[in-house]
Amino acid sequence: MPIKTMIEAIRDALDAEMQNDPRVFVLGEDVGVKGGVFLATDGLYKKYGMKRVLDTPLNEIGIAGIAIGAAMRGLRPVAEMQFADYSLPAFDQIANEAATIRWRTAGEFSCPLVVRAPYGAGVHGALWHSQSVEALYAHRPGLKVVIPSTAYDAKGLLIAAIRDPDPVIFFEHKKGYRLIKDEVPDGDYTVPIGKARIAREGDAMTVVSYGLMLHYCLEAAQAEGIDAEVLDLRTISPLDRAAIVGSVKKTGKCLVVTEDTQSFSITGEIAAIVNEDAFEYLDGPVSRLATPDVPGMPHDPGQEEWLLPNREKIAEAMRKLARY
Amino acid sequence: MPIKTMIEAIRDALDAEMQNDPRVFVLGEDVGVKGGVFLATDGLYKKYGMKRVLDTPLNEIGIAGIAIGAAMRGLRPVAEMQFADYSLPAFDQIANEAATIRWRTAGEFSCPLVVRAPYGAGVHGALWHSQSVEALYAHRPGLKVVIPSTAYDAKGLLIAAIRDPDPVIFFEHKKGYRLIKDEVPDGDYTVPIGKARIAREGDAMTVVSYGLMLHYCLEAAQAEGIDAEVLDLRTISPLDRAAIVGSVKKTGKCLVVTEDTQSFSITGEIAAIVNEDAFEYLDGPVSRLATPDVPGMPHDPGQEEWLLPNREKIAEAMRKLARY
Amino acid sequence: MSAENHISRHEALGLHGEDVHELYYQMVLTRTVDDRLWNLNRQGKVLAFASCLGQEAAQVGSAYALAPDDWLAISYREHGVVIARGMSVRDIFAYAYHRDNDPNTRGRQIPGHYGSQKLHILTASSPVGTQLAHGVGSAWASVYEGKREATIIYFGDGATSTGDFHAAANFAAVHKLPVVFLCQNNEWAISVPNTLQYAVKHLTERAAGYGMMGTLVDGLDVIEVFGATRAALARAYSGEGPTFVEAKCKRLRSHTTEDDDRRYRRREDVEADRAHDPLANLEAYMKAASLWDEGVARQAGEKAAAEVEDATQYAEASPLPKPSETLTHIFAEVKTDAHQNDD
Amino acid sequence: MSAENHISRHEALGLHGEDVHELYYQMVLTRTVDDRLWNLNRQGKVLAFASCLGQEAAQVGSAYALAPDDWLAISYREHGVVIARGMSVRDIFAYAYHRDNDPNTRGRQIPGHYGSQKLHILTASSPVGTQLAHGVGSAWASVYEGKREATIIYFGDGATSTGDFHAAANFAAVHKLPVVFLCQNNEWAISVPNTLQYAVKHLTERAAGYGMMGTLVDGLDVIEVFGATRAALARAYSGEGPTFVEAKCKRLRSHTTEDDDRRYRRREDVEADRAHDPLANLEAYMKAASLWDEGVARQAGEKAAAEVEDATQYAEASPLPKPSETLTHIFAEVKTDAHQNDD
Ligand SMILES: Cc1ncc(C[n+]2csc(CCOP(=O)(O)OP(=O)(O)O)c2C)c(N)n1
Ligand SMILES: Cc1ncc(C[n+]2csc(CCOP(=O)(O)OP(=O)(O)O)c2C)c(N)n1
Ligand SMILES: [Mg+2]
Ligand SMILES: [Mg+2]
Repeated sequence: MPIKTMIEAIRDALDAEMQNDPRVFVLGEDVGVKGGVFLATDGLYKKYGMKRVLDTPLNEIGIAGIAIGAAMRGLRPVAEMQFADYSLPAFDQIANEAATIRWRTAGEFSCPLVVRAPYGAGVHGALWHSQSVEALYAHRPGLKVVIPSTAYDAKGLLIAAIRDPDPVIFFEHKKGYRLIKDEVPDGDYTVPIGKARIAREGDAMTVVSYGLMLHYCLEAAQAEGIDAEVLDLRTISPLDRAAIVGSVKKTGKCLVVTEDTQSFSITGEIAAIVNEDAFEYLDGPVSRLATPDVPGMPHDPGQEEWLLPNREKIAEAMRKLARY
Repeated sequence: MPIKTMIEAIRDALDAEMQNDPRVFVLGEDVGVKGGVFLATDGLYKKYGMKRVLDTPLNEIGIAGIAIGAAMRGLRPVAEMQFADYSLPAFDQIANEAATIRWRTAGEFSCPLVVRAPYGAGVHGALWHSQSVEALYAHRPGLKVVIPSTAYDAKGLLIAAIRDPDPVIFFEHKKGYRLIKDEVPDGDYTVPIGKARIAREGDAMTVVSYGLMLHYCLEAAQAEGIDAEVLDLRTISPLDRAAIVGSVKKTGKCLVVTEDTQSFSITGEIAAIVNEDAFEYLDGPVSRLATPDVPGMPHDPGQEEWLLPNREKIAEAMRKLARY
Repeated sequence: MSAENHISRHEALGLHGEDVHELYYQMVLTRTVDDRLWNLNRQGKVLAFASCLGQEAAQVGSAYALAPDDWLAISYREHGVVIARGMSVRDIFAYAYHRDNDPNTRGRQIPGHYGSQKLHILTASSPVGTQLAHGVGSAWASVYEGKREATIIYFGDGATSTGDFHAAANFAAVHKLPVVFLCQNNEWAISVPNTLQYAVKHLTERAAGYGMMGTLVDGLDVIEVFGATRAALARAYSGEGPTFVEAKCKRLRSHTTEDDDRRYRRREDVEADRAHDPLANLEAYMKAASLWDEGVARQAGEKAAAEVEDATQYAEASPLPKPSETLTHIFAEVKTDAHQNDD
Repeated sequence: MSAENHISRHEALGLHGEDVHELYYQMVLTRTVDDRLWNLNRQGKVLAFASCLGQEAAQVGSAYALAPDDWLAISYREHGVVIARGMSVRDIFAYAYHRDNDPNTRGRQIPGHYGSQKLHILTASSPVGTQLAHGVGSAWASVYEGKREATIIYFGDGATSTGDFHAAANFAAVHKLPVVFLCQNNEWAISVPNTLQYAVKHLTERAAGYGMMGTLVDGLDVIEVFGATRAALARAYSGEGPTFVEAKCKRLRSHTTEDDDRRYRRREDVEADRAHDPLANLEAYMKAASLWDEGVARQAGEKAAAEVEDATQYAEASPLPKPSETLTHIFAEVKTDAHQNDD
């Protein structure tokens, strides 16, 4: 099977679904001739033309809102937000509108929309090219939130997201675009939304993570020789509660790792779930590692590195929990 | 001391600070001649005139963004979002701008802004007149998020918020506006932001809540005769970690009650904090009661009542945790 | 030229006497529905409601111009629009009574936020302005699929201030989409008057800034609204792009049942506004055009009253939704392709 | 009339020869700074950077018209503006090198997002368009406090599509605020050309829709930009309200160092655009107005080069921020009144 980078896998997925389904079209800033600022849509404009690969004016309200209208009419828009950070102007359209359309009409209308956006830090992009915003979207029922950590999953989950009859918010780690490479089959396949993946089996503790951090968790477990079970969430919402609880029941310990700022991040939800469903199995507190609560990621690489979770900090957190 | 409703206390606070500080002005939709849709600003237009009680065009981006600009210039804007649900169009300005101004300039600029908004359900207002959105704002470092549960606190916290040199998001329960009444001193006083309050002392468990739900928790504890310590958060972010942890260390059990939809709500953060700092003291899982994950509050009163936490459900959750 | 003076305005637009009678009936029905819902609110039976009193001509006249395939994006005040579009009064009342047999929302939304696949009405919502972007997306979908359909977007003067309006107008103009922006300027965004909302004389002045056609009409004149909408639709179908139609009208009641306009509107102004009644206007027109017939008018009133009475009883007899039903339709309940292919 | 032909355009605006020389110097300095920062990026020393090459006249000419008390709201591309405003080249470079002695942001923002209380420059940010609302809020603050100050807001063609622009323009017009909307139309929003951004010929056409004055200027002509800005400021000071100034210019480099415009811009077009050089323009003007002096020009170049060289060395020798410093200034560190009064 060919080895592909995550960005290639994403491009593959878009191409496959545009081929499969004439209702699928891509819209966003610079997605057309340029092929997107990370080249996720590279080549699609040439292949499918402007109608299906549409450069929009600079207004995220419009990108989301127009996509929502088209989705209600049966098309399958894939809207790109140039950075996850810049999806916030569209938050009202996504959270108040897209999320509620099926429910508020008791099924008469639906909103089969995908919103894609690069997220994550480590590229010195500072406050508005580094954010993790999954917690915001995950908190709104009616939205599905997906974050792949492998190229294989990126392709399969994105195809699943496009075929999903409900709105899916799809975040891709920008530093992972070219860093993450693995085997990606040609042709189309799907990876189910809502299912976590055991990325590494183990008995000493459960480490829950996703996206780029997942890799750091795996590396830390490897390097430390800790028998950690590493769970790749893949879907942030709805969470795969059974997978989390099942693993923690087995290991008795749980560490959650996110690149997002800590407070009110998704780490808390996992702590709550584990308390609710696996409390008696716990041999230690549900623990977490995240970016400290700063209002933005600093541009200075020294400061950025100092703030972000990395292999060493994860290893340290694992050791601490193992000792408990 | 005079007994006042929460809405009167809020009006008092605005009036007091407009009197004390000429830099304070109020802006929003319908805050002027009409006095706000809940009459929070009733009488202020007459007293202070249009410059200080400003009816804006219908654009929350502008309400927030213009207030931010004025705040950077040293004024003390108090922006009203007509409903918390309608603050979402302004989310970018509040979360990406207001929250970051002090940090991104290393203190050169600040943003002494207050955003007030009615939140909460129980008034048959359906999807967009019922939301609890505190988790969204609490997740953004750089913002303070405050929710009073008494008229006394409403006044003291709002005055503190206006005097605070940083952005404060201030949510007021719309059903509590007239339902909640207690002793409110004349003149100005402050209640510190960042400090929880023990609303009821007890030893059997800690119940953490805020806003209207706090009252239901108190009533449930009373009715059930459960020796619960009821903690009123008052400030959602930054959380009063010491107060939460201190109480749970004493009682050994913790129930978190919110009116927000459950997943990724602030209940998770409290579960995580308790795990981190009081795990060894726990005699049962951190538990929670919230609104089920629905995309919106239904208009039908029967459905609405069925969904929302209430005294009976809280009492049941308390009994369950007590039995543990 | 002088011969034209003898042709009535409706004839000049190709409308027959029956059309005018139908317009009249729809406006009467709209008002009857509106009055009843308002009263039912005062009786505590309808929990909240935004009246369209004074806006019947703008709503019925524009909707009457639509083809069956055209799509509509609406706000919370468009009772006349959905009536003209053919929504049954029973459905409207079942909705207002949050009953389980309402096809629009089944107890979920507050009254008036209609949505219907059959009638090509995109589901409405409360956040002001959002439907503008949806409507443009709908027009995009029509063009995308090569269909000869227009989308008409209903919104108020207040909505023109939103970011959604700006995004929608600009995008529609750039792509010359088949959109009719139908602004009912009722002079108020709740209590905020036009003077605090915008600094131009007419909102149509904004159209040119987007490269769009702007048409100002008397929103109290159903024939004029019909004509302007039909012209805008013709432009839309023929690829000439969007049109901004501003229908000036009056809001003859408070913003909603929850509002009390005595706080911000002088009684003498409200009284003066009452004189601007689109229904009285049409009556006068019909008289001048020799289309008035007391019998027809009486029948219209009686028929509307009977429909509304029937619908009220229907709604009252209809079941409320089961509480637990509210947990349904969060996501599609069928397994998706994605899920079928895996695991 | 014919006598006027003998007055140079700068004289007609009351500018002296020294002013023109100063404008020339500021433009040369801007370009020298810009070139160096671009090169330093290519050397890996400056991590990201948005060049203002081609926009020097629009930036320097407009900023030169400001009074010291006026306020500025800017985007990420306004190097010429802050130079004209008096920011030291050392500060600019300390910023670009994310050093701890940079007064703008101390390592936190990516280069070019200036902010200075002293220079009355509101802190810039990356989200496009947000500063438009801030600038209007600033103008509101000036009026609120009865100060005779204007606020100038710098933004690009792309920013005119945002909801923030719409909110800002409308509010400023409704309240006749002292605002100059200075749009540098460099024809691109990254790779999206004007034709896909808006459907009017000139963005100034949008101004009328808000009830605002619109002025189109040649953004390559520093004298014309200066004149138009000064006229707009005069309107602002005298309570006549906001002005939208569209300065047409060229973006002579890729969007930022992170962009490669070869993906979307034909080389021959880029070459053709190069001929539209505001600095060459000014040189020609100076020659025609007998203000050109090889010595002065050489000195300007040398002085700019020396300043930039000094600043580069200064920045390289300056300390990086301590990592843990990044946890400071999240909230005010002093106790607030509120906290002092309690507990
Ligand atoms: C985004 C948003 N902000 C505020 C509100 C509260 N609100 C409901 S209707 C309304 C005024 C709308 O005025 P207009 O667009 O003129 O429509 P009208 O009600 O006059 O038909 C406001 C402010 C809302 N629904 N949505
Ligand atoms: C809200 C938002 N969306 C997207 C971006 C990504 N982005 C950065 S600059 C830019 C184009 C801006 O174009 P214009 O306003 O013309 O300014 P210019 O860069 O040409 O000076 C885009 C899309 C952003 N910074 N902010
Ligand atoms: Mg209106
Ligand atoms: Mg540009």
